[in-house]
Amino acid sequence: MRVVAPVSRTAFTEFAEIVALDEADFSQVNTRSSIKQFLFPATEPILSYSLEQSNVKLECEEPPEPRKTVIIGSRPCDAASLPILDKLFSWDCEDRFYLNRRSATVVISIACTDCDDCCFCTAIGLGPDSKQGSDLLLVPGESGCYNAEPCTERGAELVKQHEKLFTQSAAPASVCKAVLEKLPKPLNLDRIANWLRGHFYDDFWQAASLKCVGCGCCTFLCPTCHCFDITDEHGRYRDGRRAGLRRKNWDSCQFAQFTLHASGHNPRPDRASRWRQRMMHKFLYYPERFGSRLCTGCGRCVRSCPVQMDIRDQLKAIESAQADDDQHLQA
Amino acid sequence: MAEFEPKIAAFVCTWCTYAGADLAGTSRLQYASNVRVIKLPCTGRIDFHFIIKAFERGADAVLVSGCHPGDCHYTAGNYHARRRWTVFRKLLEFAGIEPDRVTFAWVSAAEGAKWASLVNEVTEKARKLGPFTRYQRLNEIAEGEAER
Amino acid sequence: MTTNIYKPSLMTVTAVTEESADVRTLRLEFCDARERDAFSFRAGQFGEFSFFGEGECTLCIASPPTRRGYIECTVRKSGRVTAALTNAEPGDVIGFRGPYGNAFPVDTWQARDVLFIAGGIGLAPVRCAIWNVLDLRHRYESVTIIYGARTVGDLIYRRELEQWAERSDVRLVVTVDPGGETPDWRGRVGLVPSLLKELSPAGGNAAAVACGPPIMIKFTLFALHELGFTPEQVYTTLENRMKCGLGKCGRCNIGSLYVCKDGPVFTAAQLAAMHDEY
Amino acid sequence: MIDQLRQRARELLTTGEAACIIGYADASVPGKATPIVITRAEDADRLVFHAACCNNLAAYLTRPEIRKLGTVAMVAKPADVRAAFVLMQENQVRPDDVKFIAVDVTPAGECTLLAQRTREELLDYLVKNVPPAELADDALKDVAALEEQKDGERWHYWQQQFSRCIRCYACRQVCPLCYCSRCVADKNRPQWIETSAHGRGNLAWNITRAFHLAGRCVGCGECERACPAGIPLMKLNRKLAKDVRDSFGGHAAGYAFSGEQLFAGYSPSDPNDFFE
Repeated sequence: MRVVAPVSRTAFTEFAEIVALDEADFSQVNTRSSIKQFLFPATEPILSYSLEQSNVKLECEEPPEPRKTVIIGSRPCDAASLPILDKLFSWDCEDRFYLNRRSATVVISIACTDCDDCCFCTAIGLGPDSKQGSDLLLVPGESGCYNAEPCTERGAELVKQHEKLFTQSAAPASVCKAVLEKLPKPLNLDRIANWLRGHFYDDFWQAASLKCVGCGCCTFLCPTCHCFDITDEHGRYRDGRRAGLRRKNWDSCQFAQFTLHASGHNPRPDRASRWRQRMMHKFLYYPERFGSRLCTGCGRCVRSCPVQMDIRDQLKAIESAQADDDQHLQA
Repeated sequence: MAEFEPKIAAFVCTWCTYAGADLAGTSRLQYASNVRVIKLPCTGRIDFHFIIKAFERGADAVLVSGCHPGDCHYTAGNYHARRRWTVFRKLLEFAGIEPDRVTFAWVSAAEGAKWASLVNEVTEKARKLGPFTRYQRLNEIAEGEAER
Repeated sequence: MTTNIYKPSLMTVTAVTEESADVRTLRLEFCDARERDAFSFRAGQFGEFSFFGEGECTLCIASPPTRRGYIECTVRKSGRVTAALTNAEPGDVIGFRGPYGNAFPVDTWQARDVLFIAGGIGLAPVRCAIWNVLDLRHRYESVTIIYGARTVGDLIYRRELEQWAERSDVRLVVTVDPGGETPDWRGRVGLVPSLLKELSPAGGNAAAVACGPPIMIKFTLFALHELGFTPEQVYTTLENRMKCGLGKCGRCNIGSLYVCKDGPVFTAAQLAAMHDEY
Repeated sequence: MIDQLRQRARELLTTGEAACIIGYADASVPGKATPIVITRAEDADRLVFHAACCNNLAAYLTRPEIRKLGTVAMVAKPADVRAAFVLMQENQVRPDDVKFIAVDVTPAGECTLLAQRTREELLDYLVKNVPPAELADDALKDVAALEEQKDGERWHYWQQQFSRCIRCYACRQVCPLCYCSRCVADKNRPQWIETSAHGRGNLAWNITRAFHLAGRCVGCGECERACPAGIPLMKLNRKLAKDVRDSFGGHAAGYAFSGEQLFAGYSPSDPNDFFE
């Protein structure tokens, strides 16, 4: 079993495996990258093969036995991404690479008592103590204790197994109140979806994406972005046979080659169409298809964007554009 | 235990060094058999990716060789290459690759004997360094052997 | 039973047909007899074909489901995987995942006229449907095939074009773009949409399949509309870039539709409702 | 200073000397700045310049979306001017297509608008007043410290750094000199650089990125700042800048807007001592 927690071993805080609890740093607002890496790693083998001319052998054909994992100290916005990803990886046919890890992972989140300039969970309908995706939510109490709220059967089971670590307490005063005041107001996400539905062709996208440099920072750090590539990598010879791996790697809709056809034709040939895809996928397509938005308001795309693109500003602009349209309609 | 036999990739230009190696062969010079020769039109064509790829494919050392300065079949290919390698070899060293893993040499078509002794020397250097375990470790992880 | 949805079946290349300078058709048979027997598909479906060490590429199954025991794919050399596939030789073993996606509703075309229109390598998915219909010829009314390519050298399935030309129950018209003809070319010269208008097949009780380069499709759809075909009567297949074929990898979408799951076959009516991202 | 800058921007737009201004605006996140492209004189008031204006705006000069707009005037710090010069030297940008609104920060930390406008004036300014930041003694200290370590320690150090790379290519995308329309990392025939974010692929990528900038990097530090994994990319860039300086007559990139790029040329007297 491995335990994963936020650690501050370098200049910034990241999730990493720990062996002792004092390695963990629960004091930070959030980690640089999200917990998705433990369920959907940046690169993973999905098949290995070896060949000698036309003699092909498939090896390691099955998803690996996942390591039992406890993620402790994830923020509610990270935990909330998991039920969203579950839908994609289990609809129609099951991606057991993700799902096996998912069922071997226990998520213990810690509610937020602080936020930074980039957090916006409340704008997206979540909050500093949301329970989505957590098995157990720890809400910091006043005396340095945590109030544990089991959110799933697995969480309840966990509490039962470790009864002696817990004591009964009265419902604590919400410590998240202070942070709530600093977080933004909820956006009207239906209104945003309505605008998106009607504005596929709109000058907005060109203006909104003009400063985008087209890196994959926002998508790779996003806890809900899940697009991937499948690629073969030849390795060295093993016992006279050429060995290699087929891998599943993170990919980004912001890369020009993401949709490039073999013919050279690209249905999304410019920054504007690629940025539009990101916004549409998050706030229109995925909700239409799977019933949830591809955003938890963790703020990583804002925090880490090399050119300070701010998805919140764009959502606000879209929301008010639709509000104007609605008003116009009523009048 | 048998002595470690390093695998060495040699990227050579066809006009000088390859001809020199040929001469070594026709002159029946004996030298280490650890080198796999990859012939290129010119040293100017030997991209630094070749060196990295050689390590990725399991080479313990790399030898890069072509015409002496001033003797390039294409006038200046080797001069261009030399300028790049001046910097590239230091970058590799900075990244933690022992400088003796990559050897640069000028070997003309007439220098069969130099080729033979160069190969022996490079092989000896590589043998002394031992297997390139640092890179092999990367290879094992990338090829999934760490999990297997 | 594997739980790895990305695991391909191994297939042996049993024949390679050179279609044109850079296009080959591979005939493939499952290495595993049980897989062969369990396999079935419908016309219009596609698969992920892989050459180990080079990767996977998305191709339609070009042979008809009415012919069992093998499948065929037609591939044009254009990238890393397709280059490897076009260089494959009989005896080589490649990977195949599929069948994926929806299909041409060939059953609903029974007792109707069927019109096939294809351009260039777009004949590959259409060929699957053509043979499907021809192998069950009695179920359908008239069968018309209009096929065009840029040059004579770009025409694929030439032997089959000859077979179709000889059949009395098929009307076949083959054309090449102006300038693409050779001195001994005896077919037509002209663009597919204009030829279509000239032939003016009746739209009343017909189904039409049109596949080819985007520009040809665009004008063919206009022409069909003028001839009285309703958008619901016209089918095409889209080929957005895909990796998984399973609705996971997230790159083939047009709006909230996944071409790999909701397509690749779409009616012109569906196409008209889509954004221009294909 | 900011009034002068905005005035200059307005002038350029109203006279038609420039079709757009690439500059900085205050970002939505307090204390941060963001690149902005303006095409109307009345928007000039949105331009700012302060210590948080870090992006190298020369990165936009080669973007198709920006080129379409016409002649560009860019708010340019010394590093941005140097990058634009390298772009001119490499024939990626036509000198006449770029106007400079040059700015600098005095040693006391004061932002100033430079009087120099033409590339000749700016070159003169750079040569006289702006030594290459990437070659400053202070900046080279950590390079030297790493050089002094054993190769095994350096290997370990870089492996730890590169292991965090997620291949988002932010380093490449923000770099004004990574302008290839199709990067070698995106090519697969052959696949020189594995796309997977494992140690082997990451080493190949990071070595390639650094080496492709050898003799060209202007030391703006954007790659390192953009890296979401916190990899000290500038340490590689500085090392290369230093080696290039020492091996090739004190060369520093971006102090010329014409002539031959370092690795496009050669000299018979280049170092030869490492050849057997």
